[in-house]
Formats: sequence, structure tokens, C-alpha cells
Amino acid sequence: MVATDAEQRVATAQRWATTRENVAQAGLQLIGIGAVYVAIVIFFSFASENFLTYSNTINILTNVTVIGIVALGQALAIISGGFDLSVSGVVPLGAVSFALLVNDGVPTVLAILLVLCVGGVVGAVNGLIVTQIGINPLITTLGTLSITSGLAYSLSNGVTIPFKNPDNGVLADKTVGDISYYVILLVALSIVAFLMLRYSVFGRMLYAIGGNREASRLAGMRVNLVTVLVYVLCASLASLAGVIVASQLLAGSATVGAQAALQSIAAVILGGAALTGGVGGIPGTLIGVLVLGTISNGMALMQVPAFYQQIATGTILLLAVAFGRLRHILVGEQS
Amino acid sequence: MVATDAEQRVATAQRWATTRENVAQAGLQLIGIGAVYVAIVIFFSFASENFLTYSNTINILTNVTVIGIVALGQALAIISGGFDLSVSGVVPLGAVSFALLVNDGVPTVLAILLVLCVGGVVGAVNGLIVTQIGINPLITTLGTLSITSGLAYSLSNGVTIPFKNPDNGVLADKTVGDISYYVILLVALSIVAFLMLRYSVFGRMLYAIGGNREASRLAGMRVNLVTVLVYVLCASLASLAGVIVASQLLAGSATVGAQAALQSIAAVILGGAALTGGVGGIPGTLIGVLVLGTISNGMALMQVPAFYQQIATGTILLLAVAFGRLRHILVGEQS
Amino acid sequence: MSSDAPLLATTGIGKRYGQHVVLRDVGFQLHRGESVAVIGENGAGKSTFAKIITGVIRPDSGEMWLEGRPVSFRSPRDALRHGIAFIPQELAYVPYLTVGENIMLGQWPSWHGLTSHALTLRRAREASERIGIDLDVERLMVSLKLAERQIVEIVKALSRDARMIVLDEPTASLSEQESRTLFAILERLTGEGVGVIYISHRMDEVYRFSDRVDVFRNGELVASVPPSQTTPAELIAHMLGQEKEEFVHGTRTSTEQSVIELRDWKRAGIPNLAGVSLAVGQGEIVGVYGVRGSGAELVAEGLGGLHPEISGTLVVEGRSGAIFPTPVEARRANIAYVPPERKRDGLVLMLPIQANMSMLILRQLARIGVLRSRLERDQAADLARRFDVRFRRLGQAVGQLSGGNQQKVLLASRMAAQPRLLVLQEPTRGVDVGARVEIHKFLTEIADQGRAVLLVTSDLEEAVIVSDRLIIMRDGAIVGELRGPSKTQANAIALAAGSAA
Amino acid sequence: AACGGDDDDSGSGDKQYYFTFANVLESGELFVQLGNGVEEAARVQGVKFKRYNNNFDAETTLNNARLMVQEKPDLVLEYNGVEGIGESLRKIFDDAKIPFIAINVPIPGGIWFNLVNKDIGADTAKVVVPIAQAEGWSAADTTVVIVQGSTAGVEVNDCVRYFYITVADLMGMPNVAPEDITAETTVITENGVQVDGMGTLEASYTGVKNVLQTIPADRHILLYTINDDSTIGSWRAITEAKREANTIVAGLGGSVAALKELRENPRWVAEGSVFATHWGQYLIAMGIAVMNGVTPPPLTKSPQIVLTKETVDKYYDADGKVKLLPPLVPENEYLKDTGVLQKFNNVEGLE
Ligand SMILES: Nc1ncnc2c1ncn2[C@@H]1O[C@H](COP(=O)(O)OP(=O)(O)OP(=O)(O)O)[C@@H](O)[C@H]1O
Ligand SMILES: Nc1ncnc2c1ncn2[C@@H]1O[C@H](COP(=O)(O)OP(=O)(O)OP(=O)(O)O)[C@@H](O)[C@H]1O
Ligand SMILES: [Mg+2]
Ligand SMILES: [Mg+2]
Repeated sequence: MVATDAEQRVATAQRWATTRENVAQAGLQLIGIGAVYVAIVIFFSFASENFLTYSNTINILTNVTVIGIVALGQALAIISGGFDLSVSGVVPLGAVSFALLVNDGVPTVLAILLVLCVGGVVGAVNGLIVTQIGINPLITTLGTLSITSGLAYSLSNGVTIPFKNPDNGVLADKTVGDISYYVILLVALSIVAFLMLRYSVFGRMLYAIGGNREASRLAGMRVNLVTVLVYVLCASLASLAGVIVASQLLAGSATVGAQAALQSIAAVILGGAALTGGVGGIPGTLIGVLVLGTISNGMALMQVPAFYQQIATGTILLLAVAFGRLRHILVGEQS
Repeated sequence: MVATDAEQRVATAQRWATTRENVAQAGLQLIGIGAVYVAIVIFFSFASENFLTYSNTINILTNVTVIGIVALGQALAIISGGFDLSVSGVVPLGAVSFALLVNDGVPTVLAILLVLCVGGVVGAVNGLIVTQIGINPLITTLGTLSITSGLAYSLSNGVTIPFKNPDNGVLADKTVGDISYYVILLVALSIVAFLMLRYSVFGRMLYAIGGNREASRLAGMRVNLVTVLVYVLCASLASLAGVIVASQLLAGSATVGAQAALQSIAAVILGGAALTGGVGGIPGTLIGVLVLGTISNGMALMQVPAFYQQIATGTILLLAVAFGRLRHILVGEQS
Repeated sequence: MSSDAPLLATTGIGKRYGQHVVLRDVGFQLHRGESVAVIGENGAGKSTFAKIITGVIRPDSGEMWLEGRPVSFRSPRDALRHGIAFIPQELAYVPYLTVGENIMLGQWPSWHGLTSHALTLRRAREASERIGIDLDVERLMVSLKLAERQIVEIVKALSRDARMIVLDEPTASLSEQESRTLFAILERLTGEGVGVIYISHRMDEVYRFSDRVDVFRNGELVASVPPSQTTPAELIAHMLGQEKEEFVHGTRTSTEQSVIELRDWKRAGIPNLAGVSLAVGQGEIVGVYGVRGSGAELVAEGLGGLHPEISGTLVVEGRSGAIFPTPVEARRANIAYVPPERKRDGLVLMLPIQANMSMLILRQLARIGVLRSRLERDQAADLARRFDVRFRRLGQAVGQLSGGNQQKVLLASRMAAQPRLLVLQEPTRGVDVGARVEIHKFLTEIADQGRAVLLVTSDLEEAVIVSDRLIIMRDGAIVGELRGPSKTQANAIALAAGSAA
Repeated sequence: AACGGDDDDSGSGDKQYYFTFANVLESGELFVQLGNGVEEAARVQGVKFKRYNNNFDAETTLNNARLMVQEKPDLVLEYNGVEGIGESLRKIFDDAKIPFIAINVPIPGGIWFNLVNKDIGADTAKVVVPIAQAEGWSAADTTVVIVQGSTAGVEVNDCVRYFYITVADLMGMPNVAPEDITAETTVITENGVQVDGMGTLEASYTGVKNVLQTIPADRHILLYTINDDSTIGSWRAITEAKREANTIVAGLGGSVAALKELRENPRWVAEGSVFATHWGQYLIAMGIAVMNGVTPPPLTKSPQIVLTKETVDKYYDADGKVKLLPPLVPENEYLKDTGVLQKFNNVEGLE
């Protein structure tokens, strides 16, 4: 049978659709949240003269770094179908351990490595409980959140531990131009995480396992091992974030990082991930982090009273996501 | 075709499985968490002489009421496949609104009704955003958490609002025997919620929608309407919990209820629900609430310092759930 | 059949997703008491049409009339209230409710908003008895096998007192016996004046049951004829726009050493294995057939590494070892296992076609842990060509493909690993006739390349024509082996049912 | 040491200064009123003013410090709630060469404005003990319940520590050293328990309710906490247990609700007030002094006094508004010279 007119029309339409979908799939979610971000920036630029300045830009970057690094790990956990509340305990645990270690005379670099190990151990415990005992990630990491946070408080006796030697705050003090080392660290880690998710076997496994754990298992992937590794990475990054907070503050305190869990999860979800796993990515996560950080910076600059800041933050968050959805709906995609 | 031997054996085995499953469904999860609870009670009875006394039993009951009432609503939300972080904002909003209303001379009962309406409105907003705009419950209720908490602070200017007339604390002050009205209220609401989930069409719809939203839609249920109603109920119960906190304290404060979201979610999950929806129940939730409340009371009686309490709480939580899983595994159930 | 207004009539129904036109100008009619079979290639738009007339999705254009009155359904609820019941292709059940509650889903007996579980179960039991199907209504849906779940779905739809029932591939996972029961019920219903729309890929069913056959191709209704006035070949030509090739029965005999050998596999439980030994040689297709509970599926699953509790030995290329405790060992032994439920166990629906195709070969595609994207894409494009996967882009999510094409992606992902043994379970479930032949041809090609194939299927026709050697199982044991001229459907049934020597 | 630097400015009296103020928290009655007070005082003095919220959180405090130096104010008023991060704050201000006043929690190298928690606690004990003894309570039958905020740091919790130590001393209970009462302490000899109320109403209520289970009903209770919210919450727990007749309570903060209790509640016998609502006028005066080139002492004392039922009416009106502030003391007398305090006309002995 010869191709009918209709068939040819379908073929053309499909070619057209292909192009559109390429853009759509690769970037739509990103475009959505990106557009939201641009809108937020434009709004604050008009609302506060100090907003769109060089120094405030640096400021926003330094402000978001801690949550940014936590969010990188959280993105891995969420993409692979889990999530991690314990980061809110691991960040202060990292900060306190780092302060104690350097005050005990441990060289900075060694101290950082030891703190990373502390994080890694917490992550391994999370991963093993989730995979071997089969307790769901919410309860598991809620439990380890409580434990790690309690550890941070008892290690520090609830008191802030100032660095005896301010040189230990090297991550925060050293700058390249006006950019602190730790901002550069965030950028570097983001690139690594991005490349890993895009181009590595491990990254691909994360998407597969998050998307369909059973199918991945049947395809011969070591799903439990990968899951444990993800939690290890997530908690290690959180403990690194703890080192950075401590370096910024030149002190370790158990009170830091309380918002890390909710903020990092919110950033990852804002960036297009789903709590059911299998989707999401680093660029979206970073924009999500920037959205949250910029809203809070902009409102402080506008001198919005504290309570209204909360109200406005919630409202902007909802508007932002609704706007992202709207674009989705307009382009005719359905989830 | 005649039934083969094998087919008959399969049939027998299936009947067997049915019985086992019925036990499993109705009671196993409950037996698991119930056994955990008994173990916890026995432990603290030995650890502290003041634990197993009449007055401390009353004490535990009064301590868990607020979270208990929030958890009832949270159970509905989780069973129907969603969840609600905004309760942590609605509890203080309820407390503050109640204090403001009664101090303005509004009669207590009317004030309670008005506060319930405030909660209902927040819930309706949550439900509409989730169902109509399609934003996921985490981001939606995180947004409204921020908004309602900000509202509570701005309505109260961040200060504690004592009741002008202590009679407005009727819910807390009036007792039957030694049992406060609000404890009786929790029991009554639990029974209503239990019966509703078991014996009402609405309750069955919650399980159906949480278990498979699309199947429920195809079966002709108004899934969006039901979802909105669930969020309305959840937030109304949270606002009622706010009234109770205010009645206990004879004052409204925006600082109350910060732990309500995490604690209520933990209680519901401890009680056998899954974050994916479709399973869970009121008896389990109540035991979950008691587990959390009893651990914290027992440790306070043992004079465990706050920081170690955190560590111990996390550990006991994990052990409790692991123990519950263990029973599962022993009886050969798989999740 | 009624002479007044048709039960359902549509004109000009159109639907597009973005720029992708899925249905175009569909005019369709169904009369009271009529049964219409709808056939068409995977992706032809059958399910989409079914969803439109049952209110699941809304059309972009066109009108519908129900008994002469124009209707426009806003939701499945609307359609249900007009007496239209639907069994979707993707089973729509609630896993943690009982069978009874699923049957009565949304229609629970209610008294002032209250309901009773016992009464619900009783009603469900009555409904299934009325329909003539014996079900244990107290079991949890989640504990049921796929076919049992399918039956529950059928009972649910049939118990809705509908005047029109739409079934989307209801027999895809049913046994011969169960299908026959279903058709008997449907015939009774049409006798009572109910209209039935019935989507299928099984040509024999079309002839057995329907008053009329409607053929969809590329979103258009291209033919509408009574089966008595057409031949299968003609119908297939309508479907595919070309003639179907005939498939030749497998007759290979392997002389080579066996690639894999199962020795004395045993397992207690339901179903059990009572000492199964079999071997698959290079270049041959060995079929395993048995009714449900015979243990045939355990053989496939055991080779996939899903049943560490089976005792026995596994000899791979002469080396003897234990049964694979997990799928990881199966992959490492280069044995590829194709699970029967592609969406649940086989594919990652939100990931692109190419990512699904490389699931088993990530290491081969990588250098020091880094995937070589170009290589992955080339490999996927090559596989897609070889398997004739119809897609718009390799980056498209697999979930957007039609079921048949999804199945091909799954097969391709297994073949990508160039396995020494390919173990397949129900490889053509829900696949159109064209794709079915293609998949069968493909299995033959694989065997011809010298690889071993073990095919476990409940599709008797498939088992008989594709396999070179057909092993029949009953009660956990091998009860016979058919080859050559004795390899017929009748012999296979007789052995499987235990009614032959 | 602060920079009193710019002498050329100090001469021109009508130069408009620009101060920024990072409040420790913008919730909790005390802190909100404190912030409002500073804002109001800046307005009265004609100082350009911006206000930030440190949210009792180290990271936010640091972020706000960065935001503030970006504004290039003439002076920063820094109320940082997290002890021990002073070094990082100092670095930011010094790098930007902006003088700063640390409020409550010292910052190394800065000048410091503070209440002395230790003194308030001890002074309160000195009011409470005679009343208890007048009722016949003794070390043998009295339990001291102090409610700390474990995460608030040592400085803030000094009030309850020194309250306990002073009570023990006066009533002849076993002595303990200050360093023996830490955030992790729960039992302090057989005469005392410490509860963690986290500075909030609800946590104090629950915490005290639980600890009451361990104190026999016939024992007398002396209750003291770190702030009024904690005291009110704790008091609710006492009344719910129907032990108010056997309890003597003292508050800290001077909130409206607490003053009402002091006036009406026979068991609420003292209230430490630091007049936080009026710190603003002292802080702005201090800022002007710095601008004028004065080098303040290392610690400038805030107004503070322990009120009793007898003295409360002298300092507060019936609505809980401040009528009068206590006289200046040597550690803050220099503020007189700026003339700022005089504009408010409310300090005892200063017209
Ligand atoms: N939600 C959707 N978004 C975009 N395209 C869709 C969507 N649903 C279906 N399609 C497309 O519509 C076309 C028709 O699909 P439909 O499910 O109706 O086919 P079918 O005839 O039922 O196929 P099969 O025999 O495989 O079941 C397909 O090309 C499919 O890709
Ligand atoms: N969500 C979607 N987005 C875009 N295209 C889709 C989507 N879902 C389906 N399609 C397209 O619709 C076509 C048909 O898909 P559909 O699932 O309807 O096939 P089908 O005929 O029902 O196959 P099967 O028999 O396997 O169910 C496919 O070509 C697919 O690309
Ligand atoms: Mg279909
Ligand atoms: Mg389909």
C-alpha cells in the first residue's frame, strides 16, 4: 500500500514533534524553573537598589553554598528513589567534629578527611538500614537525624566551639578574586556530580534504580550496593557542608544546619525531581537552591519584616512552582 | 479442562494464604508496634520508679494529645497518598487565632469553630493546589507551612498572648476524674476516625485513592474532591490541636507546634502506614504517637540530659521499627 | 440488533498529543447486543479511542451520541453513570484492598455514607457467582498473580450493570480456559442487549466471538466488516498495510554441547519443583509449557536469579555450579532473562529508549566508569533498527511507546548483552500480530546465530510453533517432550493436563 | 578596641549617621520589643536605621553581617545569639572597617553592651530566699527547679546557674561550683533539678510537667527560668499539677504577662527586668558616643533590676509600660554625655 497523504502528514508532524520534544525533555523543566528564577531576579532588582550589585551577587553565592552542597547529595538520594533527612544532623556533626579536630591540632586537610569519614559512616548506616532491614528512608533518616544531632550537641556540650587557630577556616578565608574557596568547591562538586549523573555508569544506575528498582535488580544491577553508596555520598557531602559552615563561622556549633534537610529537599524538587525517584538533575537543583537563597536575600534587603518574609517565601515558592507547571500545561505536555 | 493436582494444591495454599494475610492485614503490623510499645513500657518501668504510676500515666496521655490529634489528620492524608507538612504552621496559627478571638470576647465554643474554619481554609488551599495545579504535596505544604507560620507570628507580633480570662482554657482545665477534656476529645476523635476509615464510604475511598489514584478515578470516584476534603480535615484537626495547646498554656504563641509535622508523620509511619499511600490506620497511629510520647517522657523521668535524649530517641525509634520488621520477616511476610 | 438509534455513535473523533496525531476523524457505531472487535497494530490508537468513549480522556474534536442523545463525558464517573464500563489495558486495581473491595470499587454498598466490609464481600461474591467465576474475595489484590488480577478486573467491569462494556486486551494474560469463560459471559451479556467493544491482538478470538471487526491504523478507522465476510489475511493487510509473512515452525535439532543444563531442581512450596533436569543446546529454541502451577515459570525465574531457595545444580558450558542467588550472577554468567511484566519488572518507563537498551551492558559501554554516549547511541540505534522499534527519538521516554514497542525495547536490552542463553517469559504478551511475528522471527535468528533460547510461555500456539523442542511440565515435573511431527497443540494440552500417557 | 576614628564628623552635630542593627531574633516578646525600641530610639535621634533578623542562628547571623557591611553603615549594632562565632563576625566588620557594638554576647575586640545574667540570677535568689524561709522552707524540704535553654549558650544560662548557687548558699544546701551546672546537667545534688525548656512556652511546660513526676508532692519548689515564656509555661505545669501553693516562682524578662503575674499572683514573688524594650536608647547613645570619638569601657551595662511586688509600681505602670528606668551605674554613666538619654526623660536621676 502506498503512503497516503495522511500518513505523510503524520510523518512530517512527527519530525516536527521530535525537535520540539528534544527541547522539551532536555530543558523544559529547567526552562520553567529558570524562567521563575529570572522573574525573581528582575523583581528584586526593581525592589531593592542593592540587589543587583557585584557585592550582593557574591553574597548570594556565599549564602547558598552550604545548602547547595547538601542539595547535591540530596539530589543523588532523591533521584535514586530515597531521601535523606539526616543531613540536618550531619551538617552540625560535621561542623562540631571539625572544630574539635582542628582544636586538637589535627592539620586542616586531615581533619576534613576525617569529617568526611564521619559523614560516610552515617551514610553507610542509613543505607544499610534502608536496604538490609528494609525500613523506609523517612523513618531511617529521621532516626539518624535525631542521633547525629544529639551527637553534635553532646560532643560540643551544647556550646559553640571557636577555632583556636583562625587559619583553620581556610575554606572560607581564602579567596580567588572575591570568590571564596568554598564557592569554587561548590561549583567544582556540581560539575563532578553533573558529569557523574550524565556520563557515568554509576549515575545511570541511580536513574534506573530510582525509576524502577525491581527492573534494575532484574537487569543484574547491584541495587543495594548502589543505594548504600548514594547514602554515603549524600552524608559525606553534608558533613563537608558542616566543615564549610564551621569555616565560615570560625567555630563549630551544634545549632547549624537545622534547615538543611527541608531546604535541600525543596531545592531538589523545585529543580524538577520527583520524590518517587528516577528524574531530576544537578542544574535544576542548583537553580532551586538559588531560588530559595535569592528569595531570602532579596527580602532581607527589602527590609521585609521577619514574619512577612516567611509568608512571602511560601507564596513565592508556590507561585514559582505553579508557574513552572503552567508552562508544562501550555506546551501540552502531561505528566 | 479438569483441575490438575497442582491447581488444587495452589488453591489450598491460597486459602491458607488468605487466612494468614487477613491476620497480617488486620493485626500483624499492629502486633509488631504493639509489642515494641510493651517493651518500651517494661524498660522504663524498671528504669524509673516514677514511670508506672497513675499520675505519670495521666501525664503521658496529656503530653501526647496535641501530637495525637495532629497525627489523626496526618494519618488520613498519608493513607490517601499525600502528606501535610503545613500542620507545623497550622497548629501555632490555631493557637494564636484562638487566643486573639477569646481575648476579643468571642465565646469559647464559637472561637473554636472559627479556628476550625481557619484550619479548613488552609486545608482547602492545600488540597486545591495539589489537585488543581498539580504541585506535589511536599512543596505545596512546605509553602503553606511557611505562610501559616508567618501568619501566626505576624498575628501575634511574635509575642505570647495570655488569655485574659483563664476560663477560656476550658478544654484543658475541665476534667472527668483526672482526665482532661482534651484527652477525652482525642479518644472520641480517634474512635470517629477509626470508624470512618473502617465503615464509611469516605474512609474506603481514602484507602482506594491512596492505593491507586487512577483506578479510583476510573471507578467513578471524585478523587479530587476527596483529596481536598482530606486536606481540609487534616488542617482542621491541626488547628484544633492548636486550640488545645493554647488551652493547656492558657496562652497563644507562634512558637508552638514546630515539631508537629515530623512527629505526626513519624507516628503514622511507625503505626504501619506507607508514604506511598493506601495502607495504615488509626490504632497503629495512636500507638506510634504513644511510642514517641512515652520515650520522651521516660527519658525525662530518667533525667537523661537533653542531648542524650535525642540520641536515645533516634536509636529507640530505629530499634522499634527494626523489631517490627523482624516480626514481619519471621512470619514470612514480605513488603 | 436494534434498528433504532445506535447504542453508541461517534463522528469525527480526533486526538493529538502535542503535535502527535493519535486519532483522526473516527466515526464508530455500536448497537445494542452487538459485539465489536477492535484490532490494529501497537500504537494504532485503539486504547486511546477506548479511553475517549469511556470518559478517561477527552477528545480534541468530534461528537458522541448515546442512544441518539449527544453526550460529552467529563470523567469516567460520567461515563459510568451512563452505564459504560471499562477494563483498561493497564490494570487499574488497588493493591492493598481485598479482591471483593476491588470488584465493588467505588460502588460499595452504602447506607447513609456507611458501608460494611462483610456486605461488600458478600456482594462481590454474588457478583462473581452470577458471572460464573469462582474467586476468593477475601484475598488482598497484591497477592494475586497477574492473570488473577485480570480476572478480578473483568468481574469488576461485568458487575457494573452496564449497557456497554469496553475491554482493552482483556485476554492478554489469560489462559485458554479463562478466555473461553470470558467469551461465554460476554455472549450471555450481548444476548441481554449489552454492547461490547473488545480490543485484541488475537485473531482467533476475533473470529470466535465478534459480530463485526473494526481495524485501526495510524489513528484512523480503516475497515469495519463482519468476520464472516473477510479472512485473517485481509484483516492483517488492513492492519499493517501489507501482507503478513507466515511463520515456519521451528525444527532445529542441536548437536552441539549444551550451553546450559539444569540438574535436579527442587523446591517445596506452591508451585513446587520436583527434580527438574533439562538442557538447552547451542542454536536451539527450547520451549517450556505448562498450566498455571506447573512450575514452568519457576524454571525461567530461577535462571534469572530470582529463586535462591531452589536447590539443584546449574551447569554452564560444562562448568557445574549452584543456582544463581541473585540476578547479578545471572548477568555475570551472561544469561539474559526477560521478565513477563515489562512495565513492572522490565523497563524504566521514564528513562529514554537508549538508556533502557543499555541497562545490561553499561560496563561494556563504559571506559573507566564513563559511559561513551556516542557508542551508546549507535548501539541503541542499531538495536532499534534490528528490532524495528517504532519511535520518534532515541531520547524519548520508553513509557511513551506503545506496548508492543516497549516489548521490543525490552528484548533489545537483553540481546544487547549478546547472551549465551536468552530466557524469555511471555515475550509477546500484548503485542500485535505483526510485532509478534517479528519477535518470533527474531528468536529464530538468534538461534540460527548459535545462541541458546529458553522460551517459557502460556501461549500454546507460540510454544508450539516457535520451539524446536517443547518440554511440558505438570506438578513441578517434566512430563514429556515434543518434537518433530508430534509437536502439536493437542499433544501439548493433553500432556499438560495429565490426560495422556 | 573600637574605632572612634573620624574626628571631622564628630564636630558637625547635624551629620546624619547610619546604623544597622541585627536583632537576635524577631520572635518572642522580649526580642521584638527590643528591636522596636532600637528602631524608635534611632528615629528619635534622627539616625538612619536598618534592621535585620539573626534568627538565633549562626549562619543567618553571618549572612546578615555580610549584608550589613555591604550597606556601609557608620556603625553596626550586632546582637548575635550564638556564642563563639564572634571571631568570624569581627573579621567581617574589621575587613570593612566598620565599628560595631556587640549586644549581650561579646565579640572579641569589640565593645560590649550587656545585662549581667549572673547578677540577675543572684539578685533574684536574694529576693526569693527570704520569702521562702519566711514560709518555713528549708534545705531539707525544698527543691530548686531551674529551666535552662540548652542551646542558648553559657552566658544566657548564667542566670539560672547563679540563681541556684546563690539559693544553695543562702539556704544551706550542698554547694556546687558554677562549672558543675552545664547544659547537660539534669540532677544537681538532691536539692535541685535542671530542665531544658528551650526558651519556649511549650517545651518548658512539657519539661516541667515530666520532672514534677520525680519530685514528691510534699516538697516545696523554687522555680526560676531563663525567660518569661519559659516561666509562664513552667508555671502552667505547676498549676496543672495543683502544686502552686507549694511553689515560689520568679521570672526574668519583664514582659507584660509576667508583670501581671507579679502583681496578681501571690506565688510569683520577683521579676528580673532588664528593660530590653528600652535598650534602644542606651544603644543609640552608645553609638553616638562612639561616633563622637569616645572609647567606651569594655562592658557597658544595660539597665537591670529585680522587681518585687513592692517596687514594681515604681518602674512600670498598670499596663506593663515602663515608667522609669533605674539610675545609671558607673559602667554606663558616660552615656549621659551624649545627651541622647535626656531626650527620653525616663531615667531615674537624669532629668
Ligand atoms: N499521553 C499520551 N501522550 C502522548 N501520546 C500518547 C499518549 N497516550 C497515547 N499516545 C499515543 O497515542 C497513540 C495511540 O496509542 P493507543 O494506546 O491508543 O494505541 P493502541 O492502538 O491501543 O496500541 P496497543 O495495541 O499497543 O495497545 C500512540 O502512538 C501513543 O504513543
Ligand atoms: N506520554 C506519551 N507522550 C508522548 N507519546 C506517547 C505517550 N504515550 C504514548 N505515546 C505514543 O503513542 C503511541 C502508542 O502508544 P500506546 O501505548 O497507545 O500504544 P498501544 O497501541 O496501546 O500499544 P500496546 O498494545 O503495547 O498497548 C506510541 O507511538 C508512543 O510514542
Ligand atoms: Mg492499547
Ligand atoms: Mg497501548
